[in-house]
Amino acid sequence: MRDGSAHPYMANSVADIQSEMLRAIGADNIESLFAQIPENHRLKTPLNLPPRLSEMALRRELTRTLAKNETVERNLSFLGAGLWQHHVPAAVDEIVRRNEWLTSIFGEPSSDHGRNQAWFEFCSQIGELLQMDLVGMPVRSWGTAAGHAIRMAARITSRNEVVVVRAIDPERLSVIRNYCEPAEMENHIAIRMVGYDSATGMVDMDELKAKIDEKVAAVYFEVPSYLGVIESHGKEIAAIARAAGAETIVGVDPISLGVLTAPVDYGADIVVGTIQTLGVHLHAGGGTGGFIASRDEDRYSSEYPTLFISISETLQPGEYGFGLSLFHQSSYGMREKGKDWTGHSVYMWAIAATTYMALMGPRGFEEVGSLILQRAHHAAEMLSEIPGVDVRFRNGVFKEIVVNFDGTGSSVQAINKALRAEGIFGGKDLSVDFPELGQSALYSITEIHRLDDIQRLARALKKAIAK
Amino acid sequence: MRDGSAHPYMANSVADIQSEMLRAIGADNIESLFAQIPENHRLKTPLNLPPRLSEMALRRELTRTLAKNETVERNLSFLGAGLWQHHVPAAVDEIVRRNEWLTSIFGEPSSDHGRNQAWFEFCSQIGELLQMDLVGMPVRSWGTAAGHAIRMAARITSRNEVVVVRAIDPERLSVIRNYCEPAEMENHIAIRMVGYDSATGMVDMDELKAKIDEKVAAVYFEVPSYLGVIESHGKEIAAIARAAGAETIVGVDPISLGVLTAPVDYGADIVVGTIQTLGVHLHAGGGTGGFIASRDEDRYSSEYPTLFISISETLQPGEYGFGLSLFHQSSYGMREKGKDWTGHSVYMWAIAATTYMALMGPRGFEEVGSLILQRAHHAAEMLSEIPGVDVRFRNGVFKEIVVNFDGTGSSVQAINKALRAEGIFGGKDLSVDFPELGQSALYSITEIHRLDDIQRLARALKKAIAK
Amino acid sequence: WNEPVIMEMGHPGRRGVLFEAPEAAVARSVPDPIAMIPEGLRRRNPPALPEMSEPEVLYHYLRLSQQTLGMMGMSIFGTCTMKYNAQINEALAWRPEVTHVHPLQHEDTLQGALEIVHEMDLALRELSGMDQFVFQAGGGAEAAYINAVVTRAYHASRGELKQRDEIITTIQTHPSSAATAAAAGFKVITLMLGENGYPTLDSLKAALSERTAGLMVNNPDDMGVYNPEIKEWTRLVHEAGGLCFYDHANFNGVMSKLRASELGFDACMFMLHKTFGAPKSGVGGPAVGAYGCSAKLAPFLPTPIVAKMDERYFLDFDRPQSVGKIREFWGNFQVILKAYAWVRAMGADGIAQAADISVLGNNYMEKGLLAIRGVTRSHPDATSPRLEMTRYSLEKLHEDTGVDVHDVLNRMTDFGIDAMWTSHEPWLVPEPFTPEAGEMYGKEDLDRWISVISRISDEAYSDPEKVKTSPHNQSIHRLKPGDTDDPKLRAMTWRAYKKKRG
Amino acid sequence: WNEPVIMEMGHPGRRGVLFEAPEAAVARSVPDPIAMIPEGLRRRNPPALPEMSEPEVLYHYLRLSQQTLGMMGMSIFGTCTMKYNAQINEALAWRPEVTHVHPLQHEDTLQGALEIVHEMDLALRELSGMDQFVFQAGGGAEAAYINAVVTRAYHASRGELKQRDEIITTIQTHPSSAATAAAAGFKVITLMLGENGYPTLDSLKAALSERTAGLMVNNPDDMGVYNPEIKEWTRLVHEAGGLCFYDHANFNGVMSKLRASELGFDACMFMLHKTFGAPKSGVGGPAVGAYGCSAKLAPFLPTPIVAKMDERYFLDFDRPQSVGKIREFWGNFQVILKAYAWVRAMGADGIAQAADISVLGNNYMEKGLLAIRGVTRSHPDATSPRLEMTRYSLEKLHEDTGVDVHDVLNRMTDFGIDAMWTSHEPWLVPEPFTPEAGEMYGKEDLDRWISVISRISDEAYSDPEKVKTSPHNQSIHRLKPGDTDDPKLRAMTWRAYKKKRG
Repeated sequence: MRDGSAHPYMANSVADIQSEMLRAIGADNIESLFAQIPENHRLKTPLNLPPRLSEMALRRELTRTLAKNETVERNLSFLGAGLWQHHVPAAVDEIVRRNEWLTSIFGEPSSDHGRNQAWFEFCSQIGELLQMDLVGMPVRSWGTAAGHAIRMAARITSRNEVVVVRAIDPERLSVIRNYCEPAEMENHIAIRMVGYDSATGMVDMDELKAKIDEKVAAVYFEVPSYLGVIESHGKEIAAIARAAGAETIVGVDPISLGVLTAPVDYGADIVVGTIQTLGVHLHAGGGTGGFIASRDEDRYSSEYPTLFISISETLQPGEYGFGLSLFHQSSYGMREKGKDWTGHSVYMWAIAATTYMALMGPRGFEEVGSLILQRAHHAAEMLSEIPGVDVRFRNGVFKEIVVNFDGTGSSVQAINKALRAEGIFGGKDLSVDFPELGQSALYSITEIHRLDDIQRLARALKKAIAK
Repeated sequence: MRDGSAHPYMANSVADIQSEMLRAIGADNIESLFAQIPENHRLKTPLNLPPRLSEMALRRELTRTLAKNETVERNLSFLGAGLWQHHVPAAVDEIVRRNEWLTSIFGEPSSDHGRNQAWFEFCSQIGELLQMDLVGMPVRSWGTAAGHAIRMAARITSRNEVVVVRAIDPERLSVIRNYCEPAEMENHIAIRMVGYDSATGMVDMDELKAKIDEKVAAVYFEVPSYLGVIESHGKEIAAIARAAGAETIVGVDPISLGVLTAPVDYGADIVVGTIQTLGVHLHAGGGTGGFIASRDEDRYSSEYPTLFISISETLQPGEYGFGLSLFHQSSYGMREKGKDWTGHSVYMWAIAATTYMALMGPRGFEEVGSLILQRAHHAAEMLSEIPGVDVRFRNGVFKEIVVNFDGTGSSVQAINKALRAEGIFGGKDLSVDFPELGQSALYSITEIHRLDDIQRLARALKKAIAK
Repeated sequence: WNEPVIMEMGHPGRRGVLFEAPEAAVARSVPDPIAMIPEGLRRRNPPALPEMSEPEVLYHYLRLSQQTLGMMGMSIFGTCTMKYNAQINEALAWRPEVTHVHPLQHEDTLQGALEIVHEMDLALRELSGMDQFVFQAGGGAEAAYINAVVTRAYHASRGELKQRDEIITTIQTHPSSAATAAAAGFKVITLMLGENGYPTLDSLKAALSERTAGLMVNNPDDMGVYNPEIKEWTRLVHEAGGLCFYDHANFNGVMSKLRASELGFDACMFMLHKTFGAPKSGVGGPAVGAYGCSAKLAPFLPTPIVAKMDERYFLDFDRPQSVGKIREFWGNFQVILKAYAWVRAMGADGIAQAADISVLGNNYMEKGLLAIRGVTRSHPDATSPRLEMTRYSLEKLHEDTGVDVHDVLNRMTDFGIDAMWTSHEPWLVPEPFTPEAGEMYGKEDLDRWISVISRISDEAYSDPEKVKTSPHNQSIHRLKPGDTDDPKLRAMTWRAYKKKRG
Repeated sequence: WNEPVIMEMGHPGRRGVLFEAPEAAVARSVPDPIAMIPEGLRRRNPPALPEMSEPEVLYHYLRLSQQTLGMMGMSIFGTCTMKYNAQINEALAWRPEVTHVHPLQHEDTLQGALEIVHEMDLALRELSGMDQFVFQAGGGAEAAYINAVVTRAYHASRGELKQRDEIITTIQTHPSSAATAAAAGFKVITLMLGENGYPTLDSLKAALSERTAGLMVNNPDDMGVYNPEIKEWTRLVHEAGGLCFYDHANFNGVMSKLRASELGFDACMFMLHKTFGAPKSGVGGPAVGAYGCSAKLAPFLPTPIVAKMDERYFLDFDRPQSVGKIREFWGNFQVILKAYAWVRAMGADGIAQAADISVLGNNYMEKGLLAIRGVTRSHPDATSPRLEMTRYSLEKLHEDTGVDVHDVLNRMTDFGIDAMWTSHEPWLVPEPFTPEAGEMYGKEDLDRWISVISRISDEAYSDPEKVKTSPHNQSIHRLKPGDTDDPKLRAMTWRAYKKKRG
């Protein structure tokens, strides 16, 4: 860069403007404005950062660096496991990229009107998918949502244990563990794990019954489960929990809710899940986002850590607006006395998700759900025809299938390496986290996987196994 | 697609809405509304078009098709010749893509206010670069602009011959020819070509003098010329033209005007040129666009074929707005009596260009101009060091250099093929259109070509030649 | 708020874009770039452009974009076929595989682009029955000019150009046909309308002669009137030795219903930025007038043609009878891409349905509009349903209340409905207006549009001042009448404004 | 205009997205997908979502975006460091190489992303003196929680967690420090301010004990007050066996001036969506709280760490003492990318200049604001210049005129200036407000901001009703007081609204 040039991001990086401002203040130089910072607090060695780049150079450098990434657009990917490749309508991207909300901050309900309304519409549409009246503003991930929901249940019930099913994303479980304080601490929440039936992948009901007692604040399970299985004991689990005075927390992937019934129908008290599947790209993990919902009762609403947007009348008859609700109980309002904490989340994805849900409508959700069911079951059938390959838990899976390679003598790692050479990203390796499943991988099949994709995968797998 | 689904682009593609509308009209069916069209006018065979695709399928199919294009982003390109690769600030793309103006049509000055203002600012900034007061809304290309300008001159002078320099883009010349009616027609405009000096690339002044007489409506030449040369006889040419009662039309690339003087300074009456270099990408040719400008005198303004946007006061004191000016003289106002014709042009690129010029400011134009001069002359030096390679017209080029390979025994075609294998797009082959230049290619060097790019080109050329 | 003109903004020294100084080796090689410029050609006075930071420029134009109503409200501007610009098409068109491609690249590196152009050509051939399309024209008018140029070349090739110097058109054909024919050197004969709303066959016969070079006509016209004798027209023109060009600007109401070739036309033109869903950007473009013709005329088409051989696409420049170039390069590819994506997203059934819905919507609106006090229709005696538009008149309203069509246009924008189309010149119908429902908007939107006209009619009869002083809710008020055309006041640049008003 | 809630829009049968039916082979294999769902789990009642066409949805949200003022006007919201979101960063972040990448891909296919994360890590190390950064936290508060969790793990590893259950913070430290410490199981001790505007050393000493787990503090605070004894603080906390965490939420005024490690901190947190130029989206995110710490604490960091070996980048999961995951995957990569691009576009000099300009701007504004009737400053006796913000009070204005700070906020938006920040709870200063000039806006914008406050002050003293009934120019009026918190009226979904109000 030419020395002395003003910087394009800083309108006042012009010497004579600065002089004028200093004159107005009556200061000799800018340095004198830092008088509060003692000399011995100041930087010991000057900043050593890479050289400053013009936009032209920046574009070139970062475009080249990014080109070292391989994409799921140019490759055929079967990775899911918490973040899924679904079709994102272009209108969603167009909306979510609008500069207006990109750069806004909290103003007044009148100046934030459009954004607040969009957020309210997000909550409203999630509410319809879930058949629940109370939906908080999004939290940072499904695991975060589950962690908060468990803490909510602990506060509601004044109990300090929670039952969690074993067939859960190990990353999500780790997040939950970090939300439950360690044993050394006074408010420690102990986690009781419940296994799954090795044949069906569903919750081991005997173990569940044995683990639920009056110390348990909540049971947490997912439909579909991490292993793709559509858990069919929901009603029974909720009944057992209710009998023990515990809350039932269900985790769902909302893209399934055009074909799967809402968790409230089988007794869920609190529902959590992802919002990424509702129109958000992968963003290398940056698409992650979660929600918390429940019945609209004080028992629940008074324990949410999230912000809320409520519809409201305005001073003008017949007009409505939208404003924050229950703000006082958040950590912004009560500091350490607030409900857990709040802060930056993924509200931009609420904009994406509301656009997505409105575009989809009831029929869109039904069609995409049916298509995923068809594609996943068809893929399961095709892959299990490959000698040595076994697809587990085939009765009633949604979009993830557990593909076992024990019969091939190959490891998932070796197979995935061979697939990669063919431009295919194989499923997530389960062999470390779920040793009981042997050499298995979790293949995610969504509406985007066409017949020829599955055929291509099958051919590549056969070739990989033959090696 | 599922049969009977409504189409996402058509809100009324729902059967019961259509029935309701038909009921309101009192028609039995839609077919009856086509009663004006006689039966024997109707389609003889049904439409046979490729199957309809969902957005998901469309994205997949077209993404894959487009992937068969090689880009100048992943390759190193030296193609210019009328469409150049310059740095386009990201803010320009952000602005030009805004849905608001993408989908607007002519409304009222009050409802089109923002767009009209942006267009006026485009004309105003072009005016500053050119030091001219009258700038029309953009036309479809530089060649189009030149063609119209020549016709304007013919009408102004009531003469029917034009002198055009030989060192011109053959595509642009062909456009100009199509704007000058053929000899069979009453208003035929004859083109007299003037050669260039084989040593300097500049206009052959003796030939020019010989060709200009009182039949000539205008002289048209370019600075820099198609071959990159900064023509230095401008003042002299304009003086000769003026003496003969002819108009001087100059073609310019406005990105040069931070370092090159405005054509009006050496006597131009009408100035034309491209607007693509002002913040518009290549778009495989879709970035093309042109302008026409002149002094603000009736003699000129009354002959423009373009639309104009004028600033105006509104009915509210102190407020200004923007509206069409001189509309009546256009073909919209006067049909075949209008000045040539108007119609869809490239006004969206006026939005890009106005954003670009405002971002650049005077210093930006000076810097980019200097940088291009430096890079082009440096590249000329580096390439001419390669044995057998000769760079022609090295004194005073802007961003195009003529690289001659006669000494290598290779053809441009063969060299470009070898370069392509290295991910380099060599310069445009001049050997057919300019046989007098032998095996020469027109290499475009802009601010984006870094030292390492030129070094890479030089290495690849050496290798190609050695073959 | 009042957004200043950018020429008034900024501060000396501010920068919006920076460039690195060249590398040392480059600077050593060319230490003083200005010295490379011949003495007299160096810029002495820097251009008086604004000096602004990047966000200052960005937000200025973001604000201006917000001050553009367009389809942010509702806009059914007749003759322009306001249509949804699908966002997937925009997303695809802004990929680097489109933006960062040079049209002079070797064909091997352009196979994706050429494939799309060729496929679009095939789709248009199917829709029109023509044998070859070119996409070089940057709009409909330029495609009309191609027709004029091709017509010249055709007759010249037969030695008849000197003799055939007349192009026949009709008063309701778009002005660009008349204008491009004239610009190409032809004399223009314009047929006026008969009592059925289209010119009589007799008027055509009277115009035909051995001087006839061709016919340039649209059908339906922009009053929604279809000429049912058009097959007889093309027969007669051919008989006289002329060529027939079909301006398909009003294709939306007849697409999938008829083919240009089957009606006897030699050539036609489609506006991809209109009928085919690509954005038109305020009658602005970039746009594409796709020009197609029969095999007889194909040799004269501009070069290059995109062709296919052995699964490979190439640019065919080897066309000795070609007229050459009408515009540099081979067309606004991004617009072709968007139009092709539209064709694929619609399919044959979708295109047929769009025509149906457009015509249904227009007739539905007609029912509602004609019920409004002060609104009448052109050619009230021609009782067949109009196609995708209807030409109305506010003559009665104007006579009764003094409120004219421009007052109504201005007042409409107060309700978030952008100004509708009036009519091309000349106004055969007084105080004309021409909505075109199109297929995009839902019934409730059409109802809203009608109800706004109805409300404005009520206002005109009860409180005409309110309409005449509108708009009341836009960024600015009406322009002072006459300012933009008064040579002493009009200013097309800030420079001129400062001189004339400063 | 009044944009309806989307739940009221649409028409049964309309579609916004379609999907092809599956291929024949798939349909044959699974003819009835619903049959794959266990009986009781099939959806019986379709969700009551709107049924709309694609353009209906698109334009609805485009209109809502236009009804969001934000930076379309001017916004200098204190504590949030309103900063230019460079458009090049957005353009890069929406390339398929970012949007279409899965975080569980093999490292070989992620080298570009990992390189950028690693380079960002190095840049933050340089700015802070820390030894390792992680980007897993989706915001500043979550990064504070990481600190609490790491603090737990550190003391647990030494067998001291049971004993060390107290976190010390200050009343002017962001509430998220107190809240996350409490949520992690710690007891929170909050130090109040001394007369110089920061807590006294004695109050810290009184709070320290063998129960001290750590200190969580910012500096400067969000009144622009810097604690000059902070080195002594970190020394004392370490002496007591605690860890020191530096919340760098207010980094803008001190960046390039000091390093967390050199002040004695063990860990710190940067908000990439704020100080580093990535968008914050209405305190919304996606965001990144980059958490960095010394080598002593690094073993406890969440996994994975992005590391480099032999020019290859990899995800290091092999960290036995790690606390595991705070959030799934390894961070909001697109935000890291934008922040890294900002660092590269600024360079060390640019960052230093940004701090200078921010502090200059704040002091310039202070001069103007304190000259306005009714405006005072917190701690008026602390005369050193404040850093990048100043806490003001409208107590006087309120007493004199009855106009409170919320009235002023509302009125400001009428001038295209979005509401400014007041203060975190509790309001130590009555009727507080806190603008933060930042480095983006030019002097004339700052002058405009001051002049708007000045004008509102004039209005308050002359026509207070005008201020109290504002806004007058926004999409809607003020909400009815109390509606959004009244359990009988508040409704967080349309379902609830219909039940409570329908």
